[in-house]
Amino acid sequence: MSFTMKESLSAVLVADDSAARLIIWHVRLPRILSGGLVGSCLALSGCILQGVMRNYLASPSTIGVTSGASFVGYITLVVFPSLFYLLPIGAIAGAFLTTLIIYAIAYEKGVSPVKMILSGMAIAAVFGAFNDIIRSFFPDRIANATGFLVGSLNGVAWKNFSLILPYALVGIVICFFLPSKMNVLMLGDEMANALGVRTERFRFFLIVISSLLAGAAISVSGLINFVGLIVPHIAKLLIGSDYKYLFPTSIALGYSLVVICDTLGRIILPVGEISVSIVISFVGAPFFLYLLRNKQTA
Amino acid sequence: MSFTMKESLSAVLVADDSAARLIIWHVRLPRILSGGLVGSCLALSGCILQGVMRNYLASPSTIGVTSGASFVGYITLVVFPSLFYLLPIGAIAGAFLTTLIIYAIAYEKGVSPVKMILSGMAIAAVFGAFNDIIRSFFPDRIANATGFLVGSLNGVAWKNFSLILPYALVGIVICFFLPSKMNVLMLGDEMANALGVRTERFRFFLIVISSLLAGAAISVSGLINFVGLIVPHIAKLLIGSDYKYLFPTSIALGYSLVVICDTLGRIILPVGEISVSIVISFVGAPFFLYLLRNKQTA
Amino acid sequence: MYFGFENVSISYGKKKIVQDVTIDFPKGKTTTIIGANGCGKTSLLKTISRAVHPETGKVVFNNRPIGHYKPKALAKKIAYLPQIHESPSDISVRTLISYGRYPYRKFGKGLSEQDHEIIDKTICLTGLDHLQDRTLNNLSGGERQRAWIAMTICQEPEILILDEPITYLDIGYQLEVMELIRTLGAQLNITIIMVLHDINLAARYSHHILSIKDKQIYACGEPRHVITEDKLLDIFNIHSQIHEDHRNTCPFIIPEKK
Amino acid sequence: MYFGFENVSISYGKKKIVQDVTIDFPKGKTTTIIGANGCGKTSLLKTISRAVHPETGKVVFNNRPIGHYKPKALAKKIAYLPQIHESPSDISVRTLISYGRYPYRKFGKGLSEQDHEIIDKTICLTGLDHLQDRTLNNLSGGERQRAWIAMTICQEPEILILDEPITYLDIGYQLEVMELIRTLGAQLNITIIMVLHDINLAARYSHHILSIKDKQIYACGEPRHVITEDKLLDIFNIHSQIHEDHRNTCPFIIPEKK
Amino acid sequence: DNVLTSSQNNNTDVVQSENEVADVAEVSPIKRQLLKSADEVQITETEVIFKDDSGRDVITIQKNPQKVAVLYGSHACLWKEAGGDIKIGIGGKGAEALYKDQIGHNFLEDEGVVTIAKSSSAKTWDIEAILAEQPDLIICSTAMNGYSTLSAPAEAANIPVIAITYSGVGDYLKWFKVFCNINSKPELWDSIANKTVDDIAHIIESAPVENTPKVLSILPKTDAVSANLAASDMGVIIEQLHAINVVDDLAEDLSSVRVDINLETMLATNPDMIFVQCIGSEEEARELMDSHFLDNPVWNSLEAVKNNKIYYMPKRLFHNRPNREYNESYKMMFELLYPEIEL
Ligand SMILES: Nc1ncnc2c1ncn2[C@@H]1O[C@H](COP(=O)(O)OP(=O)(O)OP(=O)(O)O)[C@@H](O)[C@H]1O
Ligand SMILES: Nc1ncnc2c1ncn2[C@@H]1O[C@H](COP(=O)(O)OP(=O)(O)OP(=O)(O)O)[C@@H](O)[C@H]1O
Ligand SMILES: [Mg+2]
Ligand SMILES: [Mg+2]
Repeated sequence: MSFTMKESLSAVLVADDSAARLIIWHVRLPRILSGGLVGSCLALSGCILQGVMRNYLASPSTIGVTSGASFVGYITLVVFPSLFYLLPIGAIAGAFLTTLIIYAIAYEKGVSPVKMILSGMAIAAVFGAFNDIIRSFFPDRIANATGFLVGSLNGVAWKNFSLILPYALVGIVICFFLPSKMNVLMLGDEMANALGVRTERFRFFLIVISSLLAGAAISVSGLINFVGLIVPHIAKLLIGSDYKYLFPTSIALGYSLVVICDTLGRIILPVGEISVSIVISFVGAPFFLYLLRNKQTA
Repeated sequence: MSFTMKESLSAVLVADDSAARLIIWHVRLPRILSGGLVGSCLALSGCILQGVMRNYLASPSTIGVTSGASFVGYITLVVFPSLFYLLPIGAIAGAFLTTLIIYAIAYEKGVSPVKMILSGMAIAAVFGAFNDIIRSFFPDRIANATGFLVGSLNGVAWKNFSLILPYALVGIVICFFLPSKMNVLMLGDEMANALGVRTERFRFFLIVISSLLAGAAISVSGLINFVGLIVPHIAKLLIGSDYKYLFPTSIALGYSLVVICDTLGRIILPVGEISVSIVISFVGAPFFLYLLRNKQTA
Repeated sequence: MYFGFENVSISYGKKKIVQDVTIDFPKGKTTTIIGANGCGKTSLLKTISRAVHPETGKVVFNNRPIGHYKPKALAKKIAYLPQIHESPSDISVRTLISYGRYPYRKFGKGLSEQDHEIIDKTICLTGLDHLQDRTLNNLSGGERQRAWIAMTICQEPEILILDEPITYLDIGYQLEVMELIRTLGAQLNITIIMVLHDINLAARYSHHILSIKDKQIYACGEPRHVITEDKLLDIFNIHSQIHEDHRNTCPFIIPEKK
Repeated sequence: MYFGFENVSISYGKKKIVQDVTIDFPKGKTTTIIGANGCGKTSLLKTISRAVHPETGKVVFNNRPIGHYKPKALAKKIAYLPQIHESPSDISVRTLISYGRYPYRKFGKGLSEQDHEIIDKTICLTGLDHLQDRTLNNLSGGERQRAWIAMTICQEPEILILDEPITYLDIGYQLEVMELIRTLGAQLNITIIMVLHDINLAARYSHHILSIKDKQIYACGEPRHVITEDKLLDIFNIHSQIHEDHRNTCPFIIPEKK
Repeated sequence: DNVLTSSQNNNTDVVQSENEVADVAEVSPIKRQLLKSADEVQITETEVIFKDDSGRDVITIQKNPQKVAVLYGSHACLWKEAGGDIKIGIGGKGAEALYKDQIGHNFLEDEGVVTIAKSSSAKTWDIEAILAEQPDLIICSTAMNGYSTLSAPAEAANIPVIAITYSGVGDYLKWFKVFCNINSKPELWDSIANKTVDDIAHIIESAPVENTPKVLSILPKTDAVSANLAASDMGVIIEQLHAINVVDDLAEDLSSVRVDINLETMLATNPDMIFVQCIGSEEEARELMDSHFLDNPVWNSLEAVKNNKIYYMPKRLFHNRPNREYNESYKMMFELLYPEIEL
């Protein structure tokens, strides 16, 4: 449906019963706003993790956050379907708890990123297996829940926006206050320690933050893994690895990529829509490949 | 079902119509033999890739091989369901073609492992999106193909064995002839060049081999991602990073892990069975975590 | 004690590296640690950056164990350049140097006017003017090493700890770095502690030389007292001709095989 | 031409590093390349290992461009130790050294009796006996460097190329490595080409010294002819006292700041 | 016994051909259409010849198998309805509920059927257990890798396999005909299927062609709501009853069964009625709908919602294959669409 500029403006400002108000205010606006924030949170989460883990393949899914969130999501949906309204909180809690478990496993006089990522992969496999088991044993119900695996912003409303907003604000705070500390961390633990960073504590803080960011995003949109992995790389290819620029670029790119792709997915079919995660893969991947081929990599 | 020693022996040697012959010769034996080889091929593939890519997260799925194979598998099952018998060849071809595409993208005066893995992730995302699209638009037919995503050895027959055998033999040849070359490659390209290895050519060879190994395994069992990622790490934790020992250990561990887990999955339930990929996650992941916690990592 | 080790022992697993070492580094002086490969020089310095935890004993600064200081407060006083350091490849020399100002940054504030001045001064001091906008991966080994040294100097420390700082440098820059260190030491009264393998430069630019052998401090004192034929034989298992460098008023040696 | 560069130019992107360099390294002699940081020493050597492709010109061995040889055949003749090398952390010193035998391996065969003998001999020569079963990540920087040198020696090359081989070594081992190199050169008639920053060791252990400046070969010849006050001023921008080391019959220098 | 069977067979063949002759004369095009697939099945004295969904050209199955394995819940119900006996089957909550619902009892327990898995997914079958029972016919679904998993071992053991994909009443009629004839009970086909076909044809014929309601049929999932298009089971019924499926016009070029849709489209098309397909219980479907639309002003502004015309369609008739109750599905839909018309 398309509206004139005037209709749109009045839809945002005036709370009447018009179709424009209904659609623009209640459907489109929360969707665009929360979708963008989902993108920003995922991109920021991936950006932080790739730095902290010193591995360009790190992303929320590599440290098990995604699988923790989706596992709790599954359990909620399949075993206690009447508690569906707890899903968002469940996903965030799942992400957070998984992170703590993995941290505990990998910890031993400081945490080694290698161990942490590998533990994350192992835990993810276990959760994945649980999900598979659930799927085999509750095949009917789970048909409901498979949607969780393909991220989509359909039906996202103001309540989702208010759920993700605080996390997005945290992200902005990080953007403003942490780049220099992050840059210093990239010089290696010894150098960073010598410059006054409590590396162990800072790393823990970052991991927790990024798991919360990812958990919040997943709870709103389901899995859009690709954003957390690829957006930080695109940002890096575009503006280099100084976090002063890398954080804001990732956030902005994550925001716009999700909003643009979601809009495409909404209008591309005559009826119905294509999930944002699918469109992102089709749009983002070739763009990324183009950059990768034509720019120097780190 | 259990058989006496004598029954089993005669089942293997005498081609009669007995139940023992039917079950042991036609069902169990090909399943155990091919299952083991699937494990070996995946483990070897992962082991090679982790070395060549210099990334401990590399595995057949990181360079897009898995998604290439499963994409072709999907297409076969969904668009030309009557050609399902071409699936194994399709999966191998898909794995191989994807590898070539990614190689071409990442190539530019020699291939950079970073670029290659990142391209692999991007291509994997595109294929994954295609698969999602297919899943949304042919939901009924796809019920055929979802099974592909949870690896299982149920129904594996002699024809599958003869499909994977040549690849397994290639693996053995690699085990015997390449460890020293591989070790030298690990010293870095410059050093390896100076020692007489044509690094670029050797790396291409290894990548192709490992994609074929993974493709063959996937075509028999569907996705058992975890083996390719975790077995090489377990092997490394157990015996260090000298490929003279690492190759055979990976192959042996891959073989036994799959056979043991498949057997467990077959007998653990009073009725029915659990897919090998699920059992592997439950058995392999904790074992891996235990090792990770109690041994020094590379 | 101004700054030093108090009864420090270090082990890796069961392997003892140094045992019960006590050193008080004299304030405002340059002390060079020498010793054979693997004798534990780097390990000792790593206890200062807390990359290695001493088995017993402690590192003391101004009579308090360094663990009692806030990390940033300590980082304003003590700068440390490890022997081997990783670098993000695509940042510019200037950016790397600016990281030295990290301990001075206020939460949420960027670099101040003053920070930029100090960075400029350091770049000038270390002769990196023409390289300041190049990224690290485009530099030669020696150029990169100078950028790192510049970063630590930029920290304006009271104590500067350098582990083999002139590795990879050509002789011109070696001399320049040593001169720089001497200047900093003399003008700003900075206490300098470094590890060097070049005995001649050590003798010429240090107030004190400290040598380690068999898990212990073997000798410690003015260059003239440590750089003797006997002692060098003990420490490095080499003979040597010891001459006098009259111009620089210090001994210099020509090492000879056994 | 036995071995050397023929009209080699190297650039990175638009940046010219060396231009039209021709060098013929004399057979069986030791040639040391000196020059300021970033003058292109490493880049030149990298054209030999084909890590860098010359823009024009070629590297020649026995009158044929090295590209015409099979890589393994070349590896039996020319060994090369890069300035910076990565190491898998958990292999033992002995294993690392054994990799030097790679070019000699027959397809599918393990190490021969003879290979093991050569490895033992090399370990003995390089004084690594007590470290041979330790893994690389447990070694000090200097110990590790020696293991790498041992590996190249194990290659039994006719030409040995070393880029700053004594970086990280203590003076005892520096001397030992240089003596080893001299012995290898003299006894086995190996042609040695290396980059050193230590002018004194270069003067003492080289037959020829080659210096690079401004993209060109600046001076080339016997140490006595290259190591002069004027030339050092030109190359490194330092003054120097040049003395005579009578015992080793070579010049030695004491560098002085400008 | 044998003699009796064969004479019955003869009998059927005659009846059949008579039927066919009669069909040509008087059967309406609607009925013709419904019976299209079923008519392709050939029946001889001892065999039933047809095409299944495994990709094989044709398959020929001997009549009167003694030991049959049916590895998919709704196929099992259809087999039972066609007078067959099951010796090997699958259990699990979903399947058992289906058996109770459609056959009236859980025959697994009641008849001592060997259960080889708790779901229809081939990943969880115990192939050894199936073969060990040495069945002489296996019926499975092409879904969940059923056929591809089973084909090789069954071939080795010389057991014929029928692989089925079925949706819609046409498929029902085809498979019911195949099953009845394999079981040598063509009279069941006559009595049950003919009634179903007649009923459905009658219902379709009774549907008005003009001024029919605009409807939307949806399937709520956890994070999205899909609209059933013309190709879906419910979409077919809606179309045959001449109601206007509001998404069909928009989706002419889409060959898929359903698409995710958003509130914007719902508001734009503003259907008169909304049918909700329930995967699980109605309870669960209501919860899901609430999770999407509770207190949503856009939803509440829809005509169908304002007029309270949201219908939760019973799982039995509109999600599972209702088999012989297909006429009930049509009937229920008809009554909802055209409450003013008496059938
Ligand atoms: N990959 C590269 N890309 C661009 N420029 C490079 C690259 N590698 C080296 N350089 C530049 O080329 C020049 C020569 O570098 P090279 O490493 O050959 O110097 P060098 O003589 O070995 O110096 P050092 O004594 O410090 O080792 C330097 O200025 C360096 O900045
Ligand atoms: N992480 C470690 N684990 C076990 N042993 C270690 C570790 N790090 C160093 N060592 C050993 O401890 C000893 C001291 O090492 P250290 O690096 O302190 O020596 P160093 O005096 O700095 O030597 P160099 O002059 O070569 O730099 C060496 O024998 C080394 O092998
Ligand atoms: Mg050291
Ligand atoms: Mg160099």
